[in-house]
Amino acid sequence: MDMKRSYYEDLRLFDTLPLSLWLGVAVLALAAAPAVFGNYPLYVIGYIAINVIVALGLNVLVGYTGQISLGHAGFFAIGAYAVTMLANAGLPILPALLLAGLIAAAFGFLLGLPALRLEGPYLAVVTLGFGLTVETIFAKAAFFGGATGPAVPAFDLVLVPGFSREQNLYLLIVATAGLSLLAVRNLMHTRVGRAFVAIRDSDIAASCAGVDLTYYKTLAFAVSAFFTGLGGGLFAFHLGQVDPTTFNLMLSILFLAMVVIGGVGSILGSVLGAVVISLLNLKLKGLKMADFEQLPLIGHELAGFLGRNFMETGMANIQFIVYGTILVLIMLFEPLGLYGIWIRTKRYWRTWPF
Amino acid sequence: MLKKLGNIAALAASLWLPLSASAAELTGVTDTEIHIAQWGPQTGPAAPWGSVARGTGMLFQMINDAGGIHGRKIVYHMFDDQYNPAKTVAGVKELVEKEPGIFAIASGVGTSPGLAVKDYLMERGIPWVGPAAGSLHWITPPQKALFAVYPLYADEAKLLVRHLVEKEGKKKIAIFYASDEYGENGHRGAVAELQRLGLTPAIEVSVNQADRDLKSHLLKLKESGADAVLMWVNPTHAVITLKTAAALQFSPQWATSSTLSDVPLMQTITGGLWKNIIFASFSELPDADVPTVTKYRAAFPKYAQQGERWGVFFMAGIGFVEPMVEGLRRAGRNLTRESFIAAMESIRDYKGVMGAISYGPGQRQGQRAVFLARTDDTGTKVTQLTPWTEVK
Amino acid sequence: MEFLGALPQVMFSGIAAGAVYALLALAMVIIYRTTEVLNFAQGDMAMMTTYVALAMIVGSGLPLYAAVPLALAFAAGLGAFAEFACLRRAKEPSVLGLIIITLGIEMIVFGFASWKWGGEPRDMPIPLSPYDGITAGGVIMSYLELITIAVAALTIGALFLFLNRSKAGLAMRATQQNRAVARLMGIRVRRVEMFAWALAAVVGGIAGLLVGPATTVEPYMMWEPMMKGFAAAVLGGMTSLPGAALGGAIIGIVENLFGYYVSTAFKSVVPFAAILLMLTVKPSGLLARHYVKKV
Amino acid sequence: MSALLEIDQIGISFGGVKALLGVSLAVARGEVVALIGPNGAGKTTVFNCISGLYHPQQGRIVVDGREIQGLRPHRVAQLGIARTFQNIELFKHMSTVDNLLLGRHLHMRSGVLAGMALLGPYLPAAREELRHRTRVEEIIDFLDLQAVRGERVGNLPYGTQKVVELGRALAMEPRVLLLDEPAAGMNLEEKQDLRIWIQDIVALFGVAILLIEHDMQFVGDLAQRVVALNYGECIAAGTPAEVRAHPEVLKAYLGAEAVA
Amino acid sequence: MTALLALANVDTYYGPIQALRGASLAIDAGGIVAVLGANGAGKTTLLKTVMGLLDDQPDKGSIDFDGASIVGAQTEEIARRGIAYVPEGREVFRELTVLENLQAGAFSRRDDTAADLARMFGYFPRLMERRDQSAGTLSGGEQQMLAIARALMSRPRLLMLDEPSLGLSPLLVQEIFAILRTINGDGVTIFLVEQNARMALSVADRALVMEHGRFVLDGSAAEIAADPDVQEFYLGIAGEESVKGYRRYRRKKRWR
Repeated sequence: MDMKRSYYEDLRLFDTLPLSLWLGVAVLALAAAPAVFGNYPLYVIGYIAINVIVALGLNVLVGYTGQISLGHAGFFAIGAYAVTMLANAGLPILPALLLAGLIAAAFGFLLGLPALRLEGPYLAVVTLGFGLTVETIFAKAAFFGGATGPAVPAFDLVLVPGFSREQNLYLLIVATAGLSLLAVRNLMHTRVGRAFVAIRDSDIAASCAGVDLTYYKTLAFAVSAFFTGLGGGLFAFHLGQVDPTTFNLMLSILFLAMVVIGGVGSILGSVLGAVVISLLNLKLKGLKMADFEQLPLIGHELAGFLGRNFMETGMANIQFIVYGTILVLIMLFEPLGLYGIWIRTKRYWRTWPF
Repeated sequence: MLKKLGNIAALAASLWLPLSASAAELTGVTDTEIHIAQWGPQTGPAAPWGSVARGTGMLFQMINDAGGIHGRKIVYHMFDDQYNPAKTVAGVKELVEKEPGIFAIASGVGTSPGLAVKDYLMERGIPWVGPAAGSLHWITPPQKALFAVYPLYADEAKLLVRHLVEKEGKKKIAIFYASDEYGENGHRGAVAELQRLGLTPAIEVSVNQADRDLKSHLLKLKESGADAVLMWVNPTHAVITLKTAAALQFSPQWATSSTLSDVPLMQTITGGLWKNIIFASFSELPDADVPTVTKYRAAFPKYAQQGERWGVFFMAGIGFVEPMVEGLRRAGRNLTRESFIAAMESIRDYKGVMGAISYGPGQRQGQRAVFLARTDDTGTKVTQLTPWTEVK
Repeated sequence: MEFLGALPQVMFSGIAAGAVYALLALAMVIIYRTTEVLNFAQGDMAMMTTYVALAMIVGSGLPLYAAVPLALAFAAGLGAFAEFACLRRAKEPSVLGLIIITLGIEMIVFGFASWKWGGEPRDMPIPLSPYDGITAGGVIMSYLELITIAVAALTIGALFLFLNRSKAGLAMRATQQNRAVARLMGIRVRRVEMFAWALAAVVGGIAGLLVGPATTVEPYMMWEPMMKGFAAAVLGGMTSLPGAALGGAIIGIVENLFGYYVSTAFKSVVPFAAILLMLTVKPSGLLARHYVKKV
Repeated sequence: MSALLEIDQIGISFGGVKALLGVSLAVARGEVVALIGPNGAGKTTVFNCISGLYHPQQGRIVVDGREIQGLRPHRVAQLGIARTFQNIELFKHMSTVDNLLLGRHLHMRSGVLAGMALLGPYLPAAREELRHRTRVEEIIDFLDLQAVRGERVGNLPYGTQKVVELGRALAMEPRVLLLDEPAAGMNLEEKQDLRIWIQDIVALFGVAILLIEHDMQFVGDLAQRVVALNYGECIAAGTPAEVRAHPEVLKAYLGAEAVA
Repeated sequence: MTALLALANVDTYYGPIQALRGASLAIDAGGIVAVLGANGAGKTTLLKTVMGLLDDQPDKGSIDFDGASIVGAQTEEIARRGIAYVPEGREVFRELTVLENLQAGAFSRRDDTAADLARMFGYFPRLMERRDQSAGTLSGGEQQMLAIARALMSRPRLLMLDEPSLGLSPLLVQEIFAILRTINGDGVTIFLVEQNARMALSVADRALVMEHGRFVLDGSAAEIAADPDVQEFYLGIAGEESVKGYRRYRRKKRWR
């Protein structure tokens, strides 16, 4: 098993050859996508990639440092608004994005201060309040464009000459997601990330080992907010709109669900969680009466029963039932989330067919 | 092992990402079909507005049953976006880029979802008729392919204020508005009109979307001594407003927008408090005995899904799209987006269930007129206060 | 003078609103104390209860006094079922995992109610005119508000007595503190937990039945009260029943004072600012003890 | 002899309950001092005061001439004070190596940006990681932890966890080592291993060790001096034999059995 | 006569680790039985297995209490059949008062508990003084007393204790063991698990030694105390102990 020849191999990104190969294939496929796909798949991948960035950021806080946040939509909004307003003020897009992340990080730092002594439900309420406050302030202040938000400037960054705006934007989003993945993964393997995890497991021991709790807890908030803000900034261009009501509690909960469903404290989990929740979000559709009619044997009876007892106009709501059931089932059968399923699948394949 | 995983991954990918490399122009028109799309929230908090999109569906069904338009049936792609712009964009892009594409967008509920796809549609020249929101965004600046029907919220507010001051003799008018685009537009229009009349609002109170406890709002309105309140909120807030006002024994003259013009609904959900309300209406009343309305009302039981209600929003879903159908008819058998837009521009004073609608080169706001009406003391009978009126 | 003239009225309005928050806070506290689950489905379970009552009144023509107990019985069943079918099945649950499970339950309940009854708002008929009330010292108090406050107070009192005086209450408190040891005492903790969920669903359901007539009945009717209830529970300390009641009242009063005297625009977020301030002083909430981990 | 760690008349009370009343003791470089006393006597409280978890209301704590009472724990750690805990406070979800590397936290420098940028073995953060990894491996060899190097420590047996905790404290390269019941729950064999290690640590690194322990034999074998506490007060101090024979100690702690 | 508690070939797993390997044991009503063993020998697992506190365990084997199998029964049902268990580390209900703790102990009973309360306060007068104090404020020794009294409130026929001496000063340990004697005299069978072998042997009638999940010695307390291995490994009775210990250490190093 342990065939490593130097300690660096523990730090290396891809510890096995097949993994490196597969990651290479994935990178190539993502890079080639704009040449092959139309706008819509690029939009979906972009949406997923943005959520991957946010899930990574939130996982730094929730998974690795063990703090809960019900207010990350707030950082997401700050990122989106900051990018929009900076770009409107004439800043080029890349510096605007970076700056937006940093502004979000600054707010993360501020929120981290009162959060220092809080945990569990207490922290949940404070972060919840933060998210709502951000949403309300953006919606109310004329400076921020009021109820419809400021107009988002056209995305004019050209990464590959000859590509359309959508293709360039796609590349920027996916590249940012890739870099974020690397950055978070590396961070977690070095001194700062270790301190985050240590705080989660035992803050007392960490502080007695020289970890400054105040600094690292607020730092975790700031790092988490940075990535979330970055995601928000990309989202502003991706959707072409910043509407304050988009950044509501539901969005914060969605982010949290990504992290938990994916697997708390796991990089791969963040990716899987973001992919699954994003796809559920975009792809889940309600059923129609005809879908029931088509069922063999019981179809007609069932449709009749449903017609008598339920609103046909409300049938689209079945998607909520499906969504909720999926969340419950994943958590019931795999508390480690999709990451846990992944581990098991890997184990299963390794010993297959025995 | 890796191969198997790879296969699974490829399979999964193919499910979600249908290869649509064909960059050929998809127009959504075939020899026998015209593909038309609409989004509308069928689930979530905004679900009550979803009946607009279902109303459109009934209109198309009726047209198809009557033989379609110039030999083509309308294929209606309605999807649920939950009033979430990210989903609206995904749904529209998917439909537009999938064979055989989308010819035009019918209606589409909400300012925010509409704004999210507006540029995308306009860049591709995809016609869009009758967005279901009375927003200025659709016509500033006018877009070649975007034809608005819904009268501006601000115009409704102006008419109501004018009526309150000039006909009802009200002096102190308070404005109670939702803090969204709809509320802000109504608020702005009302303030402008009051200013024109040399008045200032007695008080301006905004209400957040999520609030369900409106006691302090109502106390403020009451304390202002207003004798009339312009109420620019959604139906739920209207109910809470009236119930809270009753509890506080506050009874001004209420005046409200076409969004709340569904009298039977409002009467039911307020528990009978929808009395003596002045409201603006952008369409004929659903129970009006005019031929444009009765033909749909008669057809309703046959086409509507179980659980549907013949109300203003459902009917508006018909009304917003009637001009599009008219445009399709005028464009003739040789249907292209160009010919359709030209046909739309030729529409003058078209009268369906909405007010009169006219377009022209450079004119994209089809309907400007609304009328005012009032419920009686029992809340069941409606009397029209003004004829169809345009704000000049 | 005129400025403060409305103060009693605003305070009364705040207490009436706070009564509902207090009930929802209590429901959350009951479940959190017993099973350490933050139940985000509480609000929608209450919504469902309200719809059931409405369906019995409007659909089946039952009188209110029959429909309400039946609806509450349904709530108890719903709560117990949620515990039995979902929460209990969780293997090695993490706090966050449990939260996600309750969110899943919330979605299922929301979807089911919207499917069954549609998204349009409805009216909850009660044999009480919204205009009726009494005026005392310039404060207008509607009967509905008075009933709301009275019902909340009675519920809180009864719960308090139940938990502190009855054997079942003792079992609940013991389970809350140490589940494994409670089992060693012969306490059937699974029943206790199921009972806690049922009890919480009933208390939340009462809140729903009080919110319904004052507003509208619709699928998302409890989202906002629920959020405030959660805030109230935390304000009071998350494990303390009197704390939850107090927290509810404070939040109701604070937001009404702010809404009336300052601005309605930020009314709904002001309680959170108040909580933030309070928690920086007392990180465990008003009436709960703060346990510092010992090493 | 000047002591490396000196505690001078510290006192602390919690909500009116006096936990410590003027406790004094001193530990010199290369010395092992044991703190004994019945449960609730305030032994762990003394440790918590030293490591900055509690801030004594009276008295001084001096390390190498510098007063440290009132400093926060990570500042205390920076001054070279490491500790273990009575009920094991390991980072359960991290591997043994990572636990020990966290012990190197103070000696490392790389921050967020350097950490994120770790790409090849030549970037500063990676170089630093590798350097400290070498140090950690030395400790792993010393404490015989090779077999559990990559295990999550939460899955290790109790006795091994105690050793990992000792390793983490050692990784900090402390000048003063505080051990809170290091032998509790260990069998005789493990206790003997532990004793040898502690003796080696003193001999090799010249640290000052302050130790809380109930096992009087263990204490007698290791400690040069013993301080006995009862109800927050020093009741005896001296060599293990002296303290064991002290009448106050017998009365409060060892009871009649030991007298017999 | 059937034994009060009988285990036969019990296997218990903690995840992948087997903690009990075919443990068999029979306890007759009446006496005090002590199990000695090093940390990790499986003593606590033994008690937890009996109480049904480990999910899906025991993996194999039978456990009978008073002639009826209790394998697979819920912990609370086992408790209701008459086994009381005082877990390691006391685990009182910290936020309940002393009196409420005792009432919780009597939860499964429907009859009047006043007499038993009086009896407990007789055993432990200090609890009487603190009856309205919350249990978290008690000292370690008082908490241990409360835990024992609470367990006795259910009128068990078998009282199982896990390390009652853990973390207590020798003086308190003596006090508590003396009370255990009294309780045993009042008719409660006691089964205890201890690392403090000397103390346990001084009070027990019968003792067993556990190593690696199975019993290796069984006999009267006196026999066990006289066993040379027990003397060396558990009682630490040996001259020049340090030197001997050092030798053992070297030997161990070599053999590994």
